[in-house]
Amino acid sequence: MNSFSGSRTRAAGAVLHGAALVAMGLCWAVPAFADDAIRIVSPYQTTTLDPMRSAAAGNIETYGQLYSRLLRRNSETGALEPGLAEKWEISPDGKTYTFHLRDANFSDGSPITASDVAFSLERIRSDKKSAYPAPLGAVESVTAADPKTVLVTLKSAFAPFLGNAEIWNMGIVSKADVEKRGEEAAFASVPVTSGPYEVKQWKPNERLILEPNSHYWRKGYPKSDATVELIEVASPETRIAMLKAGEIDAVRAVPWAQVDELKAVDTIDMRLEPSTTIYMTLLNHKREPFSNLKARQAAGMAIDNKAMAKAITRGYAEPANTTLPGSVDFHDKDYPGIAYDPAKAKELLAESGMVGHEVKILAAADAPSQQTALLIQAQWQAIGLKPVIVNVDSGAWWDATGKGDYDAAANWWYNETPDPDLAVRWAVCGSCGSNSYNTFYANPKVDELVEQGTKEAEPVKRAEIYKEIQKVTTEEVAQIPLYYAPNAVAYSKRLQGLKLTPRCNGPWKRRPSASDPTQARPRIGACP
Amino acid sequence: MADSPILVQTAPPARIITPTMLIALVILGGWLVTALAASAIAPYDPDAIDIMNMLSPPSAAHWFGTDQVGRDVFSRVLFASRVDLLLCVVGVLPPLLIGTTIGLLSGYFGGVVDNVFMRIYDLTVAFPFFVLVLAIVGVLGPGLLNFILALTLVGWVSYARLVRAQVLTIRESEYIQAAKCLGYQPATILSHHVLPNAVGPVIAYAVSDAVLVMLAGASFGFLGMGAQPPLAEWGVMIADGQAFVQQAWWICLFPGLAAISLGLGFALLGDGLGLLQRKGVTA
Amino acid sequence: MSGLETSKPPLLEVKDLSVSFGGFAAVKNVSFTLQPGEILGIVGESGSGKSVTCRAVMRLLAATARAEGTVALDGRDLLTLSEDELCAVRGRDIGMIFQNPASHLDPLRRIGQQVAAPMIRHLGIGKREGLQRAVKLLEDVGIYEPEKRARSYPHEFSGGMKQRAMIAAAIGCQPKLLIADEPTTALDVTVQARILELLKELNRKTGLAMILISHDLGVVADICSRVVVMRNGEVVEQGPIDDVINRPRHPYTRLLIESQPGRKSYGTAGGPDRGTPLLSVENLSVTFPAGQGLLGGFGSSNSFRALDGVDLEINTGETVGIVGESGSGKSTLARSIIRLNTPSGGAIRLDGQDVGALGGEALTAFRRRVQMVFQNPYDSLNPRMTIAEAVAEPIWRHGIADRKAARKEADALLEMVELPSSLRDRKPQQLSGGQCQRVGLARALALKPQLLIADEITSALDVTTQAQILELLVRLQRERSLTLLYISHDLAVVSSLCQRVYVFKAGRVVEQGVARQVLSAPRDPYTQALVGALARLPSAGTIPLHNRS
Amino acid sequence: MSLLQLIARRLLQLIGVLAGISLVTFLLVHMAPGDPARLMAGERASPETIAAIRSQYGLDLPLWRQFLTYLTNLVSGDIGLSLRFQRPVSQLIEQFMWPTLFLTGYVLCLAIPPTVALAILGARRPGGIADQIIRLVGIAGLTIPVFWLGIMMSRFFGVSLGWFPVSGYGTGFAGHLHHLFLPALSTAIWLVPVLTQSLRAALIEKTTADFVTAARAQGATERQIFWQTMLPNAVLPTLNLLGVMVAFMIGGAIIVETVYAVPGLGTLMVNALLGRDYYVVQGLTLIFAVSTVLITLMVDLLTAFIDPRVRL
Repeated sequence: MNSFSGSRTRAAGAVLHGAALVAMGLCWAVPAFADDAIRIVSPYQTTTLDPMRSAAAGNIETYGQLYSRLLRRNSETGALEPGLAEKWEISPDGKTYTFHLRDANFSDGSPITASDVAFSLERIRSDKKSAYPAPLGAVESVTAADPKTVLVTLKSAFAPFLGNAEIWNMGIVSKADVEKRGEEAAFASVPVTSGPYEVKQWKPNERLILEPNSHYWRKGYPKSDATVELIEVASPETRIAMLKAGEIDAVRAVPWAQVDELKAVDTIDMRLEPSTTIYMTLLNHKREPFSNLKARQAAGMAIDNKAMAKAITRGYAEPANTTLPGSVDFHDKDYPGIAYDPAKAKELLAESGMVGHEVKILAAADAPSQQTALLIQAQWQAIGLKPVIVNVDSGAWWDATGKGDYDAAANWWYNETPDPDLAVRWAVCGSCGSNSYNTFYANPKVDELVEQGTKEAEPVKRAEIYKEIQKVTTEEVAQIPLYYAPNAVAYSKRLQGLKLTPRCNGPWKRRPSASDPTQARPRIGACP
Repeated sequence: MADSPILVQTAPPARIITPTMLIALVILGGWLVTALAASAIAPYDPDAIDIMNMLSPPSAAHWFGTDQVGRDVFSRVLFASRVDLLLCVVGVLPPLLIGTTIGLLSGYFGGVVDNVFMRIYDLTVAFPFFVLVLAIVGVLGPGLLNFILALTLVGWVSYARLVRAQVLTIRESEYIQAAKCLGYQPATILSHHVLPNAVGPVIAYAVSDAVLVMLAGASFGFLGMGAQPPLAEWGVMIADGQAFVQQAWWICLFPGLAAISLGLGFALLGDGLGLLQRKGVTA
Repeated sequence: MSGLETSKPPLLEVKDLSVSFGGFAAVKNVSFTLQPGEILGIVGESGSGKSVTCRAVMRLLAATARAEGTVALDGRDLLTLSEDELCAVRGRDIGMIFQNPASHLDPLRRIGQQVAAPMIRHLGIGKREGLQRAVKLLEDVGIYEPEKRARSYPHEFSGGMKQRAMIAAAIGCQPKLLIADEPTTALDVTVQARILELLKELNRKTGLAMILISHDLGVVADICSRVVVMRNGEVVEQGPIDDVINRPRHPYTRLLIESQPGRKSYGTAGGPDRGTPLLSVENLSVTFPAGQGLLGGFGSSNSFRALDGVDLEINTGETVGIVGESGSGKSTLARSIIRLNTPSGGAIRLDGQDVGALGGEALTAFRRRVQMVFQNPYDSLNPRMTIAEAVAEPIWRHGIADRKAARKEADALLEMVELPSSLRDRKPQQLSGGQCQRVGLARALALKPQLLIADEITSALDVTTQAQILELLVRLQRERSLTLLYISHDLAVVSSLCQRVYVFKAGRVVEQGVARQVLSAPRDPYTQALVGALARLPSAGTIPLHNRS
Repeated sequence: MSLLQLIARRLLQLIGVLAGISLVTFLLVHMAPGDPARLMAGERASPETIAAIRSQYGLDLPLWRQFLTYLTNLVSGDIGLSLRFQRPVSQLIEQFMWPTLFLTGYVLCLAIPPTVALAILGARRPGGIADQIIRLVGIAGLTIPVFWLGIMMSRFFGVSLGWFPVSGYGTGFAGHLHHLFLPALSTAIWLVPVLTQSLRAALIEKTTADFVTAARAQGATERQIFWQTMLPNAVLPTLNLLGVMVAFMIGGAIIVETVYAVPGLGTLMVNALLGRDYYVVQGLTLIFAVSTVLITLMVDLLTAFIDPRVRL
């Protein structure tokens, strides 16, 4: 009660000042920002600073800035390069990885040791609260051989392991700090970090202010001394308006409709960066009509994904031909995909006996989801289904898809690594814990192929395996692939003046971050 | 006595149809005709998607342009009037009926009944409207029907308060005492003597409430909680158009203007009715 | 007329004053003069234009009003003054007090400030001095503890005190003229007498000229030297008070005089029948919870006793009067009899049956036997119903006849109360107050009650109408052999109508007895004060009764 | 004494209201589909992870147990911890409260002077041309959807003309004023007609009040009558309305705050609802209720201060 009365007094003061100033007039310009800050706006929220705790997009972006991993990926070439691990050896049987750590320090100045690495990886692997232990699913144990050496033992040989060790949640945290402050407190506001930045201030739901970590192991990085503000703004309109007004330096997830316009703006560098994102439509295999193969095929053929890609993304996206993202390794570029053939679709639907069946299309409230849902609805209506769009927020979206209480849901996902292992496990594997991305698609043959792909080290053979997976799942219409979209990111050219081009390892140059429905925020977030 | 002080004696003689009322009736009548004849007037099917003709600006072919999936905005604005007019009526009636009943009982009988209702008033009033609607819609799912339900749960309070205040005065009036003295049943007194005299301001309020309902409908359609796609509704159209307002201002502008004009019709009607009501009381 | 009038220039001369609102002429060619030190009465019933005339003098009418003619104060025509000049005259040269002092005082400001305001404004004195003078003035107009009272707000004053405060504010600048618009109408008779006394004294001491507007000829006769009688916006007669009262030339003046309560005895039917009483009230007490503020009844145990051990009897065929000032509990008694109040003690018996214990059929039967007519003619009728519907409703609701027959019966009843059949489909707002009161009577009689309670049924009516209603009441009582309980604040009316009378004060019966005795030889001091306060026309009874239309 | 009684009574009432609101909110948010654990852990989280999080935060307990725990904490003055951010709800509210309060104050500053001016202008000659225009514009103002106005204004003034920032709160007092101008203006445009109508009606009613006639008869000039007599008497209903509106603005800031990306309580509420951050929703609802009751209390006290007839 005390604090409340205090705040009221202050509020009253503010009101009085306001009155005085309003009377004087409102025509002055305020510099939009101080020059020592780089402001990046994204729709995604930071909800936790513990790299183990979340797989949500805003957090992934943040983890990249705060925590170093054993390996890092070269942003130019995409190749894996040494991170905290200066070098590593793989045992001949492919089951033991020995990482040799470089001399590096946490942001509090303490050295990063093997026990920190072991502690961090072990949490990710076995802590119950770990959001995404899958990448370390093959690991049997992580141990610190000496302060500079980490031994990782796998259950069996696992080709993509190194790639997985680079994934966003593999960030190394300080064991001593977590044990000292406790798990919650250590990450509540200012964690000890190992990455290029440390937290200056975190205002949940509003912005995260980062400042360079003076103990970061890559000397000369980050290249700017500027603090970085990750600002959360839900409405794409507002984000663009802020960029145009010069209030911010970079905008993620630029709406397609704005791309052309922004390209024409002198002060803005509008980039379309390749991504592993695939837009697709989930189908619920658990219930009619899409438990029926012919109905799924009909639904797939009814959709003109070339036209949709052109219409929705203004031609910036490629039509998708398989269930996997177009830029993952072993993507089968030659596969013809599902042909657009409404007549055949009608026929197939008639054969399936699902004509006039109601289809519940779940739609999150962002503009692309809405557009996609509407277009799908119209195309399915044309072949004789009875599609109904149901708008939900992300909470309800996950609830409904998780329970299988839907028939179709337009969405998108991306793969964290170029290796397709995690992608297939996520999207089409019925026995990998993801229920094939809540579609409940389950084909034992595919599951078998997924396991083979993991174990196989030979690239040519792996290519065959993943080709087969793509063929089977696309033919069976596990999902309806729509298009492969680049990441549309707009930068203020002011950044170049600061010699912080997007191509260097600046803070904003993380891999295009996850765009998942968790963060695909419904209109309520986007607008008033 | 041109410079004599203001001493308002009497309002100008009451006419049933004042100019503002006339304007109101013309607007409302216009929208009613539009709603009924939407299919005849509209040049396009409001739900027809034209994937190659998205976000095209107003032109001879599309007077109000097309929206993000190539639908004709003009046709959609016309068709949406059906939903919005209906929303105004259906959104007002349930809170009106419930609120009036509760206000009558609460005001007339007083005592425990009144106390219980007063506490519920307090609760509802202190409850942030949006949270309640969001939560209700969250529990029951989005859609117009659930939206109206949520609106009713909140909206009855205004009516109940209004009626209660009226009833508190009316129940002290001598004609109610006379009715009691004549041995009429409480139900008779309430329905034949209290209600007819309490209902005037309520009707006037209800008409202005229709504006608020429409705005709320638009706001919540805007928040994804009103009409479900592809059903054309002005709020939803504005909401969907917001993501494109930089290039395609027409998607937002026209539904907004339509909503304002319908709101104006109701507001003017309510204003006129309120004026009549006040004159009727003092006359 | 005496020669004095012409010898001295008049203080105020109103000449051919006409006021119209839109097309409606509210005042037509009114002329009169007022000499310094004189008290002029303007008498008329509602709608006669007397208030409009005086407001036209002060130019307090709405912008829509058009006033023509001349209103000369000391030779200066007020109608042509500019706004600024007018403000300098108002409150300075002319003071004004109003009918309802409660609504004419600003509820948000202290009495002292309000009394001081005109002096500060006109006399150019400071706030402090203004307040000091205000205290003095309050003392002058008879307010006790003026220092303390000056700090009170209007709502803390009684009606009489408010009027005194108004007077204090009006006379602070020692105006030449005081216009008093119905200054005592809203007040109890004893208070009225004291206020009139105060005005007389002011006139005597300071030579303040006054115009006293009243509907009550008695009041005017009490303090005025000359009188103007108005009707429908015109002056029908004017002259020295004695001439007008004793030798009225205009028939309307005669009607006014003759309608004065107490001028006539109505010789009600049936003498007191000393058998078992029809209605007996035994030791009746009624309490109400104390007034509720924002806090409600938060642990407030002190409740207000509206009736305190009242005993009363009414015999069949009798007319019993109840007299008392506001707050004396007389209406509470009426409401208790018809069960709108729940007594906290004692009993009410009709034919020996406890009324409070009635229920079901017995209650319905009781409702038919006892009916009531209410005070406010408009408020007692449902504004949404035509008068015929209102009268018919009890008949068919009680199953005495079907709706059609009830409608016929209602027509008969309305005829009985002398309402023309052309009015039957009108709603109450379209009728005059007297007509509404007749409807109220007809409705009460629809169930053919034995006992009729009339609660102040004429207090909102003009005197002439009042006389007519009383006439009607008496006739109905005779024709239908009604027992009548007549409640009024007006001792004159009660004594002329009733055989027995109970005098109420603060919830108790202070005196009872045969009406004429109570009136002529009151024993209780309060009754004596009541009787003394009656503003009666001089030399009553000398005027021949005239035909009534 | 009576003042204390009033406050005591209001506090008692507040406790009842808060208890009711807690229960209703609790049931509503818990009944809504969606799982905070899923939303926290993200899309790839395994069912085991979700279960672990649920059990850590006691989300797997029966509802009544959760509510009981919540109530127990509440009684001891603890409104809980945000599930998402692991911060005390009170801290979050403190962070987001200022923009909303600032915006509210700003709106009042923008709305009250024109309200008074317009109401006076209208009431000066009721039915006159100025009055008719004010009345009609007022009616029209009421019918403009705030969110639509927000979108249009931010597009026009913010983007096309670039006069004002279209989002955020800014830094420093001038920054706040600059950033919040459009949001405050859109809200004020909606608020002014509401208040004007109320004040105008009250003023017109008071022009025929007996005490105004009396003041005039005592020689007061029209100016004196207006400022000293009419306005104080007419302002009370509008003051009450204003109280209701301020309470509504604090609780209903969702629309305007989201249109303009103002980091205020409305934004916090939307995000908490979307993230199913139960205790933040609960805490905010309580804050809104408390502010409603407090504002009503302040209005009542002010009313009592102005009007001696109102007994506390």
